[in-house]
Amino acid sequence: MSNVGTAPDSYLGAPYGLAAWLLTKDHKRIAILYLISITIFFGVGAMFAAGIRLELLTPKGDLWTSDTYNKLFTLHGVIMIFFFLVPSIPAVLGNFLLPIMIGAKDLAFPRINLISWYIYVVGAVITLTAVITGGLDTGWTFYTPYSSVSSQTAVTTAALGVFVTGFSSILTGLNFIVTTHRMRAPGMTWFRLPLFVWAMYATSLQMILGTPVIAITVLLVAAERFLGLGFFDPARGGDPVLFQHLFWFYSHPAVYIMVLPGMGVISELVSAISRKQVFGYSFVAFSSLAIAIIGFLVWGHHLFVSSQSVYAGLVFSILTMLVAVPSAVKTFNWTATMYKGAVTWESSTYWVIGFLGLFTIGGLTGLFLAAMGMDIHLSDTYFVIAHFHYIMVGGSLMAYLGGLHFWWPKMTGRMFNDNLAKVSAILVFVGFNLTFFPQFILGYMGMPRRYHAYPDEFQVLNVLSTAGAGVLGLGYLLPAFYLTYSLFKGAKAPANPWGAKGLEWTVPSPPTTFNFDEDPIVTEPAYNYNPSREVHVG
Amino acid sequence: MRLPFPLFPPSASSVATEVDLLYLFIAAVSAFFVVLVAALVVIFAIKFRRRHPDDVGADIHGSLALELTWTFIPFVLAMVMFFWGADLFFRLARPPVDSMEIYAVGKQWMWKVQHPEGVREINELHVPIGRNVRLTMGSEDVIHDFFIPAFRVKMDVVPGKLTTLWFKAEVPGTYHLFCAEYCGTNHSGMIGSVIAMQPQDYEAWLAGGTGGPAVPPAQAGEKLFTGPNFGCATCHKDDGKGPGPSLLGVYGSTVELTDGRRVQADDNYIRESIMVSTAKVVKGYQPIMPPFQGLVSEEQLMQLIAYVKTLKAAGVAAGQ
Amino acid sequence: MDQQLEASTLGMWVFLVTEIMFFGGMFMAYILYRILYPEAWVLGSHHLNVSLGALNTGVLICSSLTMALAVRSAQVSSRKGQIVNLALTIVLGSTFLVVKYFEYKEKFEHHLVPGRHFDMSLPQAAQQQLFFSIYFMLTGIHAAHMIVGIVLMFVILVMSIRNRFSAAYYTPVEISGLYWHFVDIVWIFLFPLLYLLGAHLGAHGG
Amino acid sequence: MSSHIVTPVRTYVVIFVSLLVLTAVTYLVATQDFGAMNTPIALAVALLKASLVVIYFMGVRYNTPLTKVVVIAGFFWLFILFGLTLNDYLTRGWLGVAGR
Repeated sequence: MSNVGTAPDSYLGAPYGLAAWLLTKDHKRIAILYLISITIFFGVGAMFAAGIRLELLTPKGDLWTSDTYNKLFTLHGVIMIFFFLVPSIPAVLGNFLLPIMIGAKDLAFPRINLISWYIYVVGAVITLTAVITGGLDTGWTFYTPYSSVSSQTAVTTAALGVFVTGFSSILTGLNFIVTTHRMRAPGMTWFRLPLFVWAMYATSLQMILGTPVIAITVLLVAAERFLGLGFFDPARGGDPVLFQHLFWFYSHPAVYIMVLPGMGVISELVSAISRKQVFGYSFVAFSSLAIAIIGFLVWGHHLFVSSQSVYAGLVFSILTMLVAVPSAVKTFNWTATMYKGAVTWESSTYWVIGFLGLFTIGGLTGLFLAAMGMDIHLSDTYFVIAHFHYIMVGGSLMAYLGGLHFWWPKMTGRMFNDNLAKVSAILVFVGFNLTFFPQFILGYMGMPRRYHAYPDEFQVLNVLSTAGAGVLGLGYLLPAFYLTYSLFKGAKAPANPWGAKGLEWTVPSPPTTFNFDEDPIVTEPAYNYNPSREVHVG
Repeated sequence: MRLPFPLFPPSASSVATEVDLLYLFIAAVSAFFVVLVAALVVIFAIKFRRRHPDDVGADIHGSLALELTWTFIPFVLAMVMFFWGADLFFRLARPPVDSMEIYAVGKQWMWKVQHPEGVREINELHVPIGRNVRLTMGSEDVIHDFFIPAFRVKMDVVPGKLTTLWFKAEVPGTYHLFCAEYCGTNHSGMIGSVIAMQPQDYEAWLAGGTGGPAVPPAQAGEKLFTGPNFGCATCHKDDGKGPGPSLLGVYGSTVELTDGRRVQADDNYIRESIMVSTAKVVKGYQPIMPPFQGLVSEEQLMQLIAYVKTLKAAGVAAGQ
Repeated sequence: MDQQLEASTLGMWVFLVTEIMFFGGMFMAYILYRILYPEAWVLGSHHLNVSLGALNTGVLICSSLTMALAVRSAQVSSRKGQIVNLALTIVLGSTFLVVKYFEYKEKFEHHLVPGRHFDMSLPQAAQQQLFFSIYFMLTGIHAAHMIVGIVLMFVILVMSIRNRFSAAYYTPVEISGLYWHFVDIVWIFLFPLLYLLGAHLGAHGG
Repeated sequence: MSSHIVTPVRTYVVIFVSLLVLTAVTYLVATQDFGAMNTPIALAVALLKASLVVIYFMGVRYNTPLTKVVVIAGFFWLFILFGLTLNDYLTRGWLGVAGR
């Protein structure tokens, strides 16, 4: 990448060399380190997904053995969640943009930022060790007593990997929170912050409050398995349902950890493509916090058929219904932002429209699962699989790709081929719907998740799904080519190629090592596309 | 036009249409909002497209009235779904009192079923239509889940406790039985069929008897109770003068414990009192019963419980 | 410097919140099983050595005092005060671990360590084993935190000896102090919750 | 926080002595039978001790309001974890479904 830097003091410029990158404390370089590592893990996770979809082409489990298949879906889940989705937007785009967006030279703790990347790598290596030394077949949910007593695979090692990676997430969250509180430029009041920063802040809250609980929970599983202590195993007096409570206390908020950053990206993009204020700025900002907080109160909706008390089920069900409201508010505000905008038809718009479509379907299908009587039939079926892929892949991943394209010129100093980006967005949108929409029907038909073989009548829909996955795969592969190509042959990017607002567009592309030559002073609200008619704030 | 695949599973129980109705309601609401958002986004993107590179959007910051509207409407709809779903849940979770009771045990990777008359079957469940059936389920190893899509019922089978599920089959036929909670290597092989039959066919099937004389679970339980292996009856004498309390009429009653707590003597209480015998000791008795965890199999346990349940009827008959 | 101190302090507090949640998962298991098996909990608790637990509580409170005084010494630029108090903190922290070692050793000898060697002849053995699982997990993780704390104190001590801290800059002393006090607080809860349950019911194994 | 407020040694010693006294109190209280109140009393004393450490030794008293919010949020989330989990276990059987 050494030939990319434009300005002599660009962060991509000197010092070159591996050591300079691996020991960097520059948040932008660390973002690139993360970008490279999570892209590798996305590739690994996607290969596992391909293995799953190929097996499901036929009803008989004839491609892999059951054991291999179980390892495929487990590792697909573990890798995509802990090593791709959770770090994706925060660690790449958040790391790169958060300090610039608030007018700071770096994060509050640059060294801790680098350490968190190393922790991520160590956790990843431990988990990959588990893959090699016996694999993992517990499902990403690690349900006890299967994981702690019954499974013959490398559960302890994998649990340790997840445990270690958790600290990377915690340190990132901690860094973002302190940075947002303490490093804002003069004049950058809370209500002048770009909505991406609000979303990152809300995400960070969930990271620091939820991640420690999953860390201790997997540690307890490892101790039960490895040291013979008893916590969840009924034969040792434990209660397996307690594991589910502790697990989902993190893992439900984790869904918001994955999607809130995506919402932040979309807020930025929808404003930039429309060249207009985000409609209802404070409602969008506070709905992020509302989602972060209420998101912690709903985990029991994963336990409606687990023998949890009916009363608890009612409480969790109504709280889950409540968390749908701020998500709806956001969706309507994004839509309204485009009203009377000056909407471009560059590739960003495709990603935004794709996100809005998929996220809306994903969010609304959550209502089926939140309604208790309905969830009895749907839980643990393909309906659930389809629902959370719509949120986490249709939502988060679409937003991640949209964001990556939007800020690519800023990060690399190069322009990519916008037409190919449009093709990629369309392929992803079509392929995604073809892959996952049939799974809603499969789920209602009663096809349980994690099934290696299935009854014949489910085959047509499964074939459709696998075909869709092929299209989806193409859509994901395409950017790898034209984005890499742009690094070498792309046109040099101007400071503000999209004509967007925000501090990051006031600095050169790529930015200099210290972001700003002189500390910026902020005098206007975010997204101020109509400065002449600005209402003075504060 | 005929689709090459069905959209709904067979609808063969009393609750299936109710579940489908709620499904259709939420699906209709969802479809409406998806179409609304998609149409608005596309229309706005076309109608308000950028005509000149320097164009900017109109100076609109928001509208409190709109925000309140689109907070309030989703809230109301969500609450409708909550109450509807909760109401349905209660009907699905509360077994009617007149249910016939079938015992099911899940283990890696099979279902073992025993009928009240004692007939056993594996990976199959024969039930009469038009009757409420209650399954009492236990697991010998890990968590399983008993799922019959055609009946729209599902319940986890959790080791260390008993769970229940009920349904009333209405249409004769053979339906899928799935294990819906991941339970290890051969999880997708832990499947079977539920065969709903006309009552007279069911009786004929029961009488047809596969594999030896059928002993009803309660009778088997009585044998275990009085037999020498566990020796329950040496302490739990009917007159209550043994070291353990009499079990006549215990099932379904409220029991006072040594620490003053009062608990309902249901299936899980009896289960716990056998397995972890000293966890909940009846007031007035010493915690001297040995724990049977690891000694009693899940099936024997269910037979013992079935026997203790009959003691209730005998007690009432004798006492009054 | 003030702003940097403030950011670091805030960062440490946020980290301590994650520590609260981390221990929270184990406390959740403790609470639930205590509610489910109250008698086993009392029985298990009676196997713990209250005198040693109380001694360790005292030791940790002393170490918190010396830690607070070490921070204060840095604030008033007293190098000697820092060195003396940090050394005392290390000594007290190590004392805690030594006492803990003897407690663990006793549990091993009495077959109270969960697993194959656990004494299954005890009343409510399975549930008592659960108690000891949680006991070892909670105190074990706490002891691990103590070890990290002691290592941290060594680093700070070396920096103090090299005269790195003064009223103008003492951030590392301050934030490691926060950590040390937090570990102390965890023990303040562990002591009554594990050792003193049902002490009034008499007959605790000394 | 314009300049550091240096707490007098005397304050630290007073807090230290109070902590030791409270430890003795916990122990003495635990040996007496207060029925169901033993645990709440023990927890209240532990909470008091922890508060003394947090407020004086850890200096929250002199810290920014933000720090106070952070501390309170930590305990609040702990309460969510405990509260909603127990909301399952302690309400089993409330609504007339056996065992649930």
